Amino acid sequence: MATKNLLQAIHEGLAEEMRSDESVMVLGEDVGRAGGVFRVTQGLQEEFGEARVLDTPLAESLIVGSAIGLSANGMRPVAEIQFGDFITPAFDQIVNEAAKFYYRSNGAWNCPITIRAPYGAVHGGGLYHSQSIEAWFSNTPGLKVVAPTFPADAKAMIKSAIRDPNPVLFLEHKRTYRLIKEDVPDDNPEVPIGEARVHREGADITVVAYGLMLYTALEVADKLLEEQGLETEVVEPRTLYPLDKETILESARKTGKFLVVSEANLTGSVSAEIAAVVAREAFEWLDAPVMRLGSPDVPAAAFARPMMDHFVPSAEKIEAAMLELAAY
Amino acid sequence: MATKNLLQAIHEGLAEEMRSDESVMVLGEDVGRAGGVFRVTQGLQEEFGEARVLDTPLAESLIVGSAIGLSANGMRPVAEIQFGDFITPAFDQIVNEAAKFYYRSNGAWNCPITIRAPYGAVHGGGLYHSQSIEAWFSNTPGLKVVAPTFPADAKAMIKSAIRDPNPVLFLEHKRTYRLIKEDVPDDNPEVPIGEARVHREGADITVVAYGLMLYTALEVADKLLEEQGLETEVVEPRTLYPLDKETILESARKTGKFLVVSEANLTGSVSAEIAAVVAREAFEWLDAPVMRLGSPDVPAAAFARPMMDHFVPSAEKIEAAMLELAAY
Amino acid sequence: MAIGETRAHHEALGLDEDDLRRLYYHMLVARRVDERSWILNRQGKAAFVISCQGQEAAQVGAAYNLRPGYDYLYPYYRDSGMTLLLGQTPRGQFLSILGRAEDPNSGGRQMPGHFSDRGLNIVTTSAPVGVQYPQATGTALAFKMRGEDGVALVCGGEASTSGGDWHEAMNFAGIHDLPVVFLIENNVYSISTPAPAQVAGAIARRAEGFGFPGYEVDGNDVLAVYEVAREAFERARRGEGPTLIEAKTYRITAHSSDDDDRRYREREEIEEWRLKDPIVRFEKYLLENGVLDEAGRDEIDERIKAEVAEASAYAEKAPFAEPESVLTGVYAEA
Amino acid sequence: MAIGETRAHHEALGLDEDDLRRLYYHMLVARRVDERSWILNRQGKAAFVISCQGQEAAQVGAAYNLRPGYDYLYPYYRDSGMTLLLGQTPRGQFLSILGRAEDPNSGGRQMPGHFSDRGLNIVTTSAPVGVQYPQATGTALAFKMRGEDGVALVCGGEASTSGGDWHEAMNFAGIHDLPVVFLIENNVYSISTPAPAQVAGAIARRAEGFGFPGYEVDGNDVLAVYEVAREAFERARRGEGPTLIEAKTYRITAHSSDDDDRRYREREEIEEWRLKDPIVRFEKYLLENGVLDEAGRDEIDERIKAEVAEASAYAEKAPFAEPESVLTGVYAEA
Ligand SMILES: Cc1ncc(C[n+]2csc(CCOP(=O)(O)OP(=O)(O)O)c2C)c(N)n1
Ligand SMILES: Cc1ncc(C[n+]2csc(CCOP(=O)(O)OP(=O)(O)O)c2C)c(N)n1
Ligand SMILES: [Mg+2]
Ligand SMILES: [Mg+2]
Repeated sequence: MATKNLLQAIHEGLAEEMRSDESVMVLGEDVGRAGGVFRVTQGLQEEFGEARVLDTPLAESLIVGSAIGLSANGMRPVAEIQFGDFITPAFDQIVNEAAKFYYRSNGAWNCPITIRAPYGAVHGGGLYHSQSIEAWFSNTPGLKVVAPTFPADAKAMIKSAIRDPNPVLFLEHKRTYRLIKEDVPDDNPEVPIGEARVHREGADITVVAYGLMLYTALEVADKLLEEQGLETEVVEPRTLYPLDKETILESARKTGKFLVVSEANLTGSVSAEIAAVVAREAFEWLDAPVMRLGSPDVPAAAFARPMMDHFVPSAEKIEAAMLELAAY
Repeated sequence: MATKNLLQAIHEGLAEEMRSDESVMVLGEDVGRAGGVFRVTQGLQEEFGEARVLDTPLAESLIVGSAIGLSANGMRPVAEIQFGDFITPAFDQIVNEAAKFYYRSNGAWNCPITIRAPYGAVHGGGLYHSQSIEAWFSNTPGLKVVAPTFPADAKAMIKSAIRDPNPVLFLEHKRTYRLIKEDVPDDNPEVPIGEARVHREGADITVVAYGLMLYTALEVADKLLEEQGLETEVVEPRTLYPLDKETILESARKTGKFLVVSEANLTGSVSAEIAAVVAREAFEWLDAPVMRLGSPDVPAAAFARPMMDHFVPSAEKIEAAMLELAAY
Repeated sequence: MAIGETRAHHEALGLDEDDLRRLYYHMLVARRVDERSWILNRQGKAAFVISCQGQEAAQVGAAYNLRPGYDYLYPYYRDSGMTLLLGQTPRGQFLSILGRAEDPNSGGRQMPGHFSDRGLNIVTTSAPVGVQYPQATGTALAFKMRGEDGVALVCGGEASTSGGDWHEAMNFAGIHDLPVVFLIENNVYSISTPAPAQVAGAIARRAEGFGFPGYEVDGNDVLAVYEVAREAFERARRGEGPTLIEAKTYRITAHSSDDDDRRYREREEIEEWRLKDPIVRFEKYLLENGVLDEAGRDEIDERIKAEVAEASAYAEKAPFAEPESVLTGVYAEA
Repeated sequence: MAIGETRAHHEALGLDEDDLRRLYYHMLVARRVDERSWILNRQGKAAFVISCQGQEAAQVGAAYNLRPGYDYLYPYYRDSGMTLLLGQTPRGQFLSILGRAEDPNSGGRQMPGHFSDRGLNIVTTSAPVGVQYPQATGTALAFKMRGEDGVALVCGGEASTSGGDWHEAMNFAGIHDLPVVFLIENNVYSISTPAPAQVAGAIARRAEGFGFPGYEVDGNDVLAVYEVAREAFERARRGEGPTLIEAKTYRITAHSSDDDDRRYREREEIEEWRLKDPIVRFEKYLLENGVLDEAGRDEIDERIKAEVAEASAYAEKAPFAEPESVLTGVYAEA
């Protein structure tokens, strides 16, 4: 048992899988000696060698494409995309290839690959080291998209992803890499892909959030409980595609007041799907409009700090939205 | 004045723009002598020459990327993607480059390109000549996504797209290319990007649809009026991103019963955004859950005809959804 | 090497008469299946046909080096000559063309030409051109990591070299000396676009820039293709790395049954190439070298035609999958 | 051509002493701006630095052939040596590094090194490596379509040749003989990844496969780069098509201020390359050829340092854009 941050937890999950299964390997840009630009894979090459921790050329389509081919020949590759913003050249290999391998071959070939990608706005990152990329991939049956936030979940879910017989896109919010530490026991419980988590129960309003926004939402929820006695139920999807609709709907039906917060540009984001599901299937229970809060519809977070801070939904904005909702 | 189908209308819009503006050009795979696999550009090379109607290599990232560079040097290129399913290699150039040119340069550089792409399920097309690709692009500020359905609209909107100083993704549903003809007058009125169209007014329910589903919805609306006196308001977004929220909301508020139908895989589709907007901003007017109908969450339409027909939402399914809605 | 006569050198290649007859048989079976597919299309029974015709020598000559079920094949949509050689059957091909439940490639989900066979290590293919190249390098890398001598053969038309995936794979294969053979079947057209508007310079020469050998070969000469491919396979098995082969050939049919090639090419050009038909050429070689006589050839053809007729008839009667089956099999279960 | 001494041949190149001083001045100004940026970073004022250091000869030598505001430049993030030569200023560079409202590239929206200047035809750049290549071919094609003799210069590191975009652009440029010059600044590393793990074969040799010339040049020799680039520009202006230039150079600093290069390279290697510093080498040439004396060199350096200090001070005092400004300018108005 030890306390670990998100980055360490993912590292540990990877290392343990590599130890227990020789077919598990890591590939990506600078994952070897450098240990990745965020150091998630630090030390893995020393332990597992240059072949199983492979520095690839700068070519994302190749990274994912070769991972597919590795998996077709018995390996369980974990491909790292250095920044989520640069996953775009691999879009074809992910949505047209990996996601359709199983279906198109009528079940003969599957594609057990994991693609890790850091996402989200970070100071100094500018337009191209900041994007929330989940919506690009959440209309693609055959693919799974997960975005755990807490370290213990992340460790468990990187293992679930690696063991999953399907392609899994594993998203890591950059600003949460070192944000908190928590106990990650050695016999950490499994977290299956597809299960949301209720972080705190509450009867008044529901807030769904993930990534950095989840931490902020939890803080605001604490504050509003203390200050105003508002009981907020906070639900983390953990898996963004396919969604755990039941858990989300259960909460929406319970509180009747629903808000989904995400850092993505609001329009066309995954929160649209979440809102649409609630609007359809919890309608009779709703006491207020289904609310969403996201980043404004501009390309991405800017470089200059004051500009970036204006972009990402702040605690103040989340609080205002929660209070607006509660007031219905 | 002449009656034209969708394909002819787009062709004519292209030809007229090329005649009136020398900087307008067409590039893509097989657009020249062959006139495109759907014949939209047939005859253009004869009239405008090999340079302005350019057969490119089979490389979608190049097609869009070179269009961007052409536009940076004074041209107004219209890039054709042979099938929407193959736009994926150009994803990076579209969402990271074209869409961000203007914003990232603080307004110094813009990117007036049009990207045409046929989409939608078609018999015999199988998984890779069938996809509804609009959701991939409808979370990207800086880009516009349009999907006109009727010939006169399409002719007007291809012109609007070409003249627009921003990148526009112009989607054409393959099964509607030759489905209907309508009058497309020579002095066809302009249709600005960003404006929805109300095809028929009605007080009972609202149906939003585009592409093939729009035709089906209109037919079912006629039938239900005749058979049951149900008054359906049918709204076509025409532009999918950014949405004409006002027109959609106005209708939702009027009828209080809202259904959006699209051919895309339901989860994560553009109809999620439309439903979310209505759930948020028309909540007080709603008499029923916000309903959606789409294709099932499977990769895409299958090759074998009976399988494909099971995939695409049928008139029966649309009728059932409309009746379910009306019954609230 | 210009397109010319088939060279009389099978003994030098270590091929015996059985090998020759096998090569011939598989070229011819691919042709006859293809011809029959067009008939089904004209009869309104097959929605779509995409042909191997003209490329049988390149396909059979190269794939003859594969060990079925051990080496991996990443074919492209015209490579029925390869998949039939490896062990897929005419029946399977017709089931696929007609989209029936028993279609071995996809159960009717995919268009014809989207091959897949788990047992034969034919990796499931799709339509986006070029995606197979990075995948094949990954498969080759897995062989290398495990110290096995397997080879990945990956194929495409000349236009498949225009997309980035081909290049990324060439570079990766070169860096790691991967056991992969790149076979480009340059059939002069990409739908309507002729090679000069598609390919700058020369495909075969590009291998040099990646530090491994590239060969241009007469793609209508089955023995020439076999020879250069054998060299490539042996090189790969020795752990020396990849090889690029550009087989110069010609697409005799229209791009597909949806295409009308009169828009963009002259009939004379096709007729010229018909004279270089790889099957006719190989037949001549076999006759001249006494491997076959006319009667023997006719006997093979009759046998094939009967087999094809039976297979086609079987497929025509075979049922479609249940429409509802499209809803299942999206995710593999653990 | 191995990395060696700067060859005494400026007269043969048609460069006079003013040219040489201009080249020198711009190499040095780029260096001094870069050095100052690191200080701002260490002081906690600049969030991010990405350096040109070591590559100034390649950048200034190549870009000296551009006609500012007529030809187009697609630089990559290290090319401050080029943008300063074309007419961007140290002040602009610091405004960009500090993300201020007046940042000429993006008004503080983008990270440093994402150049843009409409007046100078420096096309707005981004972070995804390699995207500039297809764009540059489009720009070159527009020149060709209008019968103008403009040239597009497009640049990247050696790792930018690993992605498909580079290759698609090379092929397209080769097919249409486009007036584009591809400059690869091969500085041995892609972040931590050394060139042998990034590049198979040899970059310069790849041009051949596309039917146009490719040159490897000592990238630390400003005159050698100028010479080969001049040839390339002239070729392009004559309508004869593209050229690929691989300038062999070295990244003296860490990849960026976020990188710790001790994880992956030896200090000795860097020290070795410092001896080949392109600025020191060119200085030696100028001194030996009597173009500059020590006093003259010091005078230039002092002038530059004063200019850099002023520019940095200006930028430090300059305001940020309004936070709300992030909300505007998403779409251009008709
Ligand atoms: C990425 C992508 N773009 C476009 C297409 C449409 N398309 C299918 S085959 C083809 C031509 C391919 O030509 P080539 O590679 O020479 O193979 P050939 O058909 O001549 O054998 C095109 C453009 C596609 N399938 N994938
Ligand atoms: C498509 C893409 N993938 C990854 C990155 C992250 N990245 C930024 S620079 C770089 C290395 C580039 O190396 P090289 O091209 O040699 O240029 P150098 O930095 O050495 O000058 C990487 C991997 C990126 N910017 N874009
Ligand atoms: Mg071809
Ligand atoms: Mg480098």
